[in-house]
Amino acid sequence: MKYITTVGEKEYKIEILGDGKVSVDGVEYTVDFEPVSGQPVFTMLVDGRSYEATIHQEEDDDWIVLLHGHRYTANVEDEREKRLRAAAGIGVDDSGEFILKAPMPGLVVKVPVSEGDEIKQGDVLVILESMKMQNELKSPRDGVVSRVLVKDGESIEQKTEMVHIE
Amino acid sequence: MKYITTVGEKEYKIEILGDGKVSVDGVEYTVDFEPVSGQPVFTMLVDGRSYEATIHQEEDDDWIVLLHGHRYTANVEDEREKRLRAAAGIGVDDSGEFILKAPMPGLVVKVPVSEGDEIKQGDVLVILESMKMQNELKSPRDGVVSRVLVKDGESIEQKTEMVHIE
Amino acid sequence: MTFTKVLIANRGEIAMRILRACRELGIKTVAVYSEPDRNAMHVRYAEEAYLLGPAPSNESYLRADKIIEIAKKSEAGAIHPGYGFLSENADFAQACEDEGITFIGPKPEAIAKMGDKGVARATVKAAGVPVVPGTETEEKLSDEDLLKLAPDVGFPLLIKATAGGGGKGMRQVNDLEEMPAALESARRESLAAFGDDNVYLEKMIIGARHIEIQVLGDNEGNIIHLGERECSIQRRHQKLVEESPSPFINEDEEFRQKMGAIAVQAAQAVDYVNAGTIEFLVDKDKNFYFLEMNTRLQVEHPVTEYVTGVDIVKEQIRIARGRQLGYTQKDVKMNGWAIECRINAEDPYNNFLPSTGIIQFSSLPTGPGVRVDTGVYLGFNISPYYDSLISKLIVWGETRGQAILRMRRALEEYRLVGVVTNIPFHQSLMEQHRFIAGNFDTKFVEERFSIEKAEEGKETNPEIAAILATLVAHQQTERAAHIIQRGKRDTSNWKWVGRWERMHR
Amino acid sequence: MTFTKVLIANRGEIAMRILRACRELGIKTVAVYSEPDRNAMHVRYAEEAYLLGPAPSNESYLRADKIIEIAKKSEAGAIHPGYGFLSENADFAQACEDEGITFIGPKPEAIAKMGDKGVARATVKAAGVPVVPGTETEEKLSDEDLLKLAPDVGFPLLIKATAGGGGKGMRQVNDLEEMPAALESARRESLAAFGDDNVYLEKMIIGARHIEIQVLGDNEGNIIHLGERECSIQRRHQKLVEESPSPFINEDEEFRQKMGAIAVQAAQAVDYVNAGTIEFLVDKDKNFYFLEMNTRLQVEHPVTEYVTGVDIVKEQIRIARGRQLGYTQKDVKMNGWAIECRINAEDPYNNFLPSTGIIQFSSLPTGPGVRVDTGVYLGFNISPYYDSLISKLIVWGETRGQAILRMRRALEEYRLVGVVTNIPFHQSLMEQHRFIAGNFDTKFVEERFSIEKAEEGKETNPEIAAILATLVAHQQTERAAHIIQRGKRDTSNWKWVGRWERMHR
Repeated sequence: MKYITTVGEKEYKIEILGDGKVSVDGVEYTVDFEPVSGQPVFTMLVDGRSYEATIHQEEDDDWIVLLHGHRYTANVEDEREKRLRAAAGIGVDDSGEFILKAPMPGLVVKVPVSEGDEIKQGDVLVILESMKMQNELKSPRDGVVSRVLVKDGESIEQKTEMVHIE
Repeated sequence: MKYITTVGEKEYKIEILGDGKVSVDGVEYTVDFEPVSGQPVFTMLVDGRSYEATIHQEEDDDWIVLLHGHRYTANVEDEREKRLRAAAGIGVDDSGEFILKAPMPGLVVKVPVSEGDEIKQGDVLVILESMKMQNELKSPRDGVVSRVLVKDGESIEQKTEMVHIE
Repeated sequence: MTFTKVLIANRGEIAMRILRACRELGIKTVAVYSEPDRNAMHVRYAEEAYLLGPAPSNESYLRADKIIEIAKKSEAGAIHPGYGFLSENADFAQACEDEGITFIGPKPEAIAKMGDKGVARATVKAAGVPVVPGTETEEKLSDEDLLKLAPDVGFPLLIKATAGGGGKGMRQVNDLEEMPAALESARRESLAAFGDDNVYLEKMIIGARHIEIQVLGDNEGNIIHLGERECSIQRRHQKLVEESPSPFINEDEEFRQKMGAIAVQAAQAVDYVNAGTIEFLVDKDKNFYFLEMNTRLQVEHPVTEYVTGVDIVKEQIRIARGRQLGYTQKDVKMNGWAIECRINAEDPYNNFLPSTGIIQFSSLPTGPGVRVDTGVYLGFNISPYYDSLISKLIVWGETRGQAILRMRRALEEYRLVGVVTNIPFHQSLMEQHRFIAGNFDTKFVEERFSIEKAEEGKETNPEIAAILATLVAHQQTERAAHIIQRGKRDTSNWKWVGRWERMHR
Repeated sequence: MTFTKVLIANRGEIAMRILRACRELGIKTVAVYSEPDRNAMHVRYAEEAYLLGPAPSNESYLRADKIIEIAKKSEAGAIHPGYGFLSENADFAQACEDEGITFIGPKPEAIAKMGDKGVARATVKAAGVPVVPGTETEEKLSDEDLLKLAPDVGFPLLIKATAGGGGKGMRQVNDLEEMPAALESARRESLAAFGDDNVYLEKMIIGARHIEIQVLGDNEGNIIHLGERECSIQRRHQKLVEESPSPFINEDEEFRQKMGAIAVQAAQAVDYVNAGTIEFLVDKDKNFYFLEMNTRLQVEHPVTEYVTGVDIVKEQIRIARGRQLGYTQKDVKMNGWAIECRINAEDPYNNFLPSTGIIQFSSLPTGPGVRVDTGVYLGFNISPYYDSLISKLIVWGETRGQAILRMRRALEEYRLVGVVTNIPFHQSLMEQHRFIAGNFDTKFVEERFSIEKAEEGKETNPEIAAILATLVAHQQTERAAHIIQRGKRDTSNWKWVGRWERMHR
């Protein structure tokens, strides 16, 4: 099986060759890979180097790899799927709408933006109180506020849509 | 559902009444019973008393309950099953053969008994070396050695039959 | 005062801490819990447990009436409030007293006096304790009064809520022009948080450290201190790392004893009984100023326990039972160095945004010199209802350097899946030069520390991460394909899962 | 002597202990493992890991040649042998030296001298150390010689293998008539275990305690002791509980220093370098006799670490790096009390029969004053190939009483499912009056302690156990009935299992 795996900015072409062999961008490695007792813990030996990582999948299908105190977010795609998807022109859509959803249930303390506002990356969109803390939720990019769906003092559930940015 | 549960020498008639109600030998209790996160750990509140126990099933179907540092072995039987079984005359067979099986893999150091020996409860039947220790395996009751299936110096697997007592 | 059963009016790690102390003293325990905490460790650990109500604190852990009712019903002779919730509520302490239940803490009067920051400042100042310069009055001041007094206090200054705590109702003001708006918002926030909009002014001490002194007092008027804790590593007035001793004081025993003696004076000023903490701001020249007194057990008490060998919670219970202090000031010696990292469900890469979720895997660090205080477990749901503290990781070393190295080791061993934690923040901090040198003030984390910057140049291994993720994803795909023919599925790697599944069906 | 990478030639908890010390010193690590240990903690924790061979020790952890080859290949400058396996093998220490690899332990000559019990006795006796009276010769003695010497030694006496350890090749003899048969079986056992059938005679000291002294020596000839450990709680010469200080010595500092000084003399007699332990038998009148020297790290070293604050493993590594001792005798102070319980996979209700199996659930005690050293984890297979030690539970308290109460608390918190453990034995012991009074000798467990008797009259709750078992069985039956209509099954209680299952498919 061939996969395209993206970690950060970098893409790796990874092929599972069987018999403990893996090729990464054409270089072959012998890996001794084992899940540990059905836990989300994995051990891998490569050339005597020992790697232990916890690995789990996020809801958006990315894999979170915690390895030696560093957190990596990895996107793994079947090469064939990816090719098909690219051909169909899906994905790579940077111009679309960004929707800020509540990362946790809480109380909306303040919405410092209004519909029509021009905003910059890093501007605070919503202040949400949860776990006894006030949390500033910021915009990941420049844009215009197209919709504001919550108001000050409102109690909301996790994943409630709060603000749309276009 | 009605059950007959035996702990040690004592038998309890337990009926699950639903809605958190349980009757034990005719006395009704309200129990708040919860497994803890899919682990073999259980919590139960009865009249404000809090009980936490680990509970798992042995291969012979008995339940091992570890509660406040004490180990209980409980046999739980469906009342109907038990009645049927009793009617068919199964079980309660103290006169049958006892077979000593290896509780773990190991090396037979010595078999101090021979076929035909009369033995008493507590007599050593086999000395088995395992985990760097020599372990004396004793007879649970009086009887006569009917078969000896292992010999000194033999390496055996777990559950190997070693000695029969009649 | 002679009780043999204690009700613990709290949850989480601190409930566990108190339960353990009771267990070691042979005292029976009663837990209380909110609906989502039914399976919590403290419920399972206590001898008795009673439901308080739904998740929100004001319907459960803040229900003083219900807690007292449960104490009476279960015949608990004493209540330990832990920290937070009702721990600094003078009315609750008074209600306990009225019902003949021992409140394991100070007298209601001491709580009330120290709870009003204005009264507290005036009280300790009268007792000869230096306070941060500011508006020296117990009376309520109008905006007009405050605008007049501000230039005398000097800029920059802080507006603070007299009923305050945890940074709420607090505003930094750099000049007179900013004052009116800042006053308005501080009052509004204070009113919302504490039902009281009274505020006062305090001069900003630049480059200050937050150093606090642990005190213990018994019913016979003996008060001792257990040395200091350094708590300058904080973010938005939330402590993140604490240590004892303070690297700023370290071997200056004279300075330690001077601060300690002043702290004891402050406690004496309110006839203090039981465990409490005097917080100070300390400037570069070793001038120190009373900030406030916490009239309860602190989150960070374990670092003091590690270096002094004194079990503060057991000592609290002994004092509440009417015993004399088990120690004189001379008995208290600090040995080695202890550091605590608060492990929070917060994302250090995303503005410390709190995280919620179910703990899917947890493996705690163990071995020499490591202590973990926690109330969470595999399957526990980190909910938005309570604070984000997952656990406290405390280490001891013979020297500060050894303690830091041990903390690095312990952080590396800690495994938690299911919720985002601030462990990477602590890991970066423990490698940061200024932290290692002990060279930081209370603004350090906000102004001088960035995890992204700290991690720059750190050796990473994205290729290995990529291989690992791919292998796990690959295996998942293979398993999905196999799942139809269940009987035949590959048993080598997944043997355990099979066992586990059988066990639970 | 300047190494930056260490190979750990061991497994289980002691491999983890050494790995942690290396990690805290910034030293790189190399693990070695047998086939069934592929997923063991020490393999995952180390920076590098190499396979030795199949499960049996002589094909894996005893393969000196392979271990040295791996050390060379991985450029490890030193080898730490832990305890057991190759730790007291003089040839292995010599082979390391020959290959330019630092052996973290004493010189081969010291190992060899102390390894032959006859030579050891003669050597220390010559240095003025009292030995248990017996056959005082380094030569091999025939049965005839021994039968002649026996009456001089006096009955009861012990026949012991000169190559011995762990109780193998040891026989108690009460009179001359028993001698020939006992000699024969002792020689046979010794030959089988050590490849050597030489034996000697030692007088039995009645009512003796086993008390040992930890020593540390550096390359410059400085040798200090770290006080004593009480190890009289044993069964078939296997230690089960250790503590420091010894309740028999306690506040008799003069006696402690006397034993300590004699222990240092014994170590000096073989130019001892690194960590070692001198074991003594102590009779009621405080006469003490050299028993043997263990030329390695002991299982029970943590109790000494807890009370002295000295990290013995780090100190071993520093010494091996050629550093001077970090302490003088005067620096060593004992503070408080530490107790260790060895948690073994053994059934205390069934003649301590070893148990094997997969750990299905594990929850370690935590909180103040508790340390757990272990190499097992959820899913680990306790196999018959290695010893039955699951973990070491060590607690500290200000006094012995507090340490015992804390140990009770910690034992109660410990949860292990999947393998039978001796935790109930320790729980009974910690409540036994003679143990609490410190009134026991090495025969105590075998002759005076029975778990069944200890549990008589203890409050039990069979009815609650019956209800619990019935509810679990009932739920299992219900689930079995539901499993056909999978999509619909009850999700309230079993939500988690569902999540868990999804996660792993």
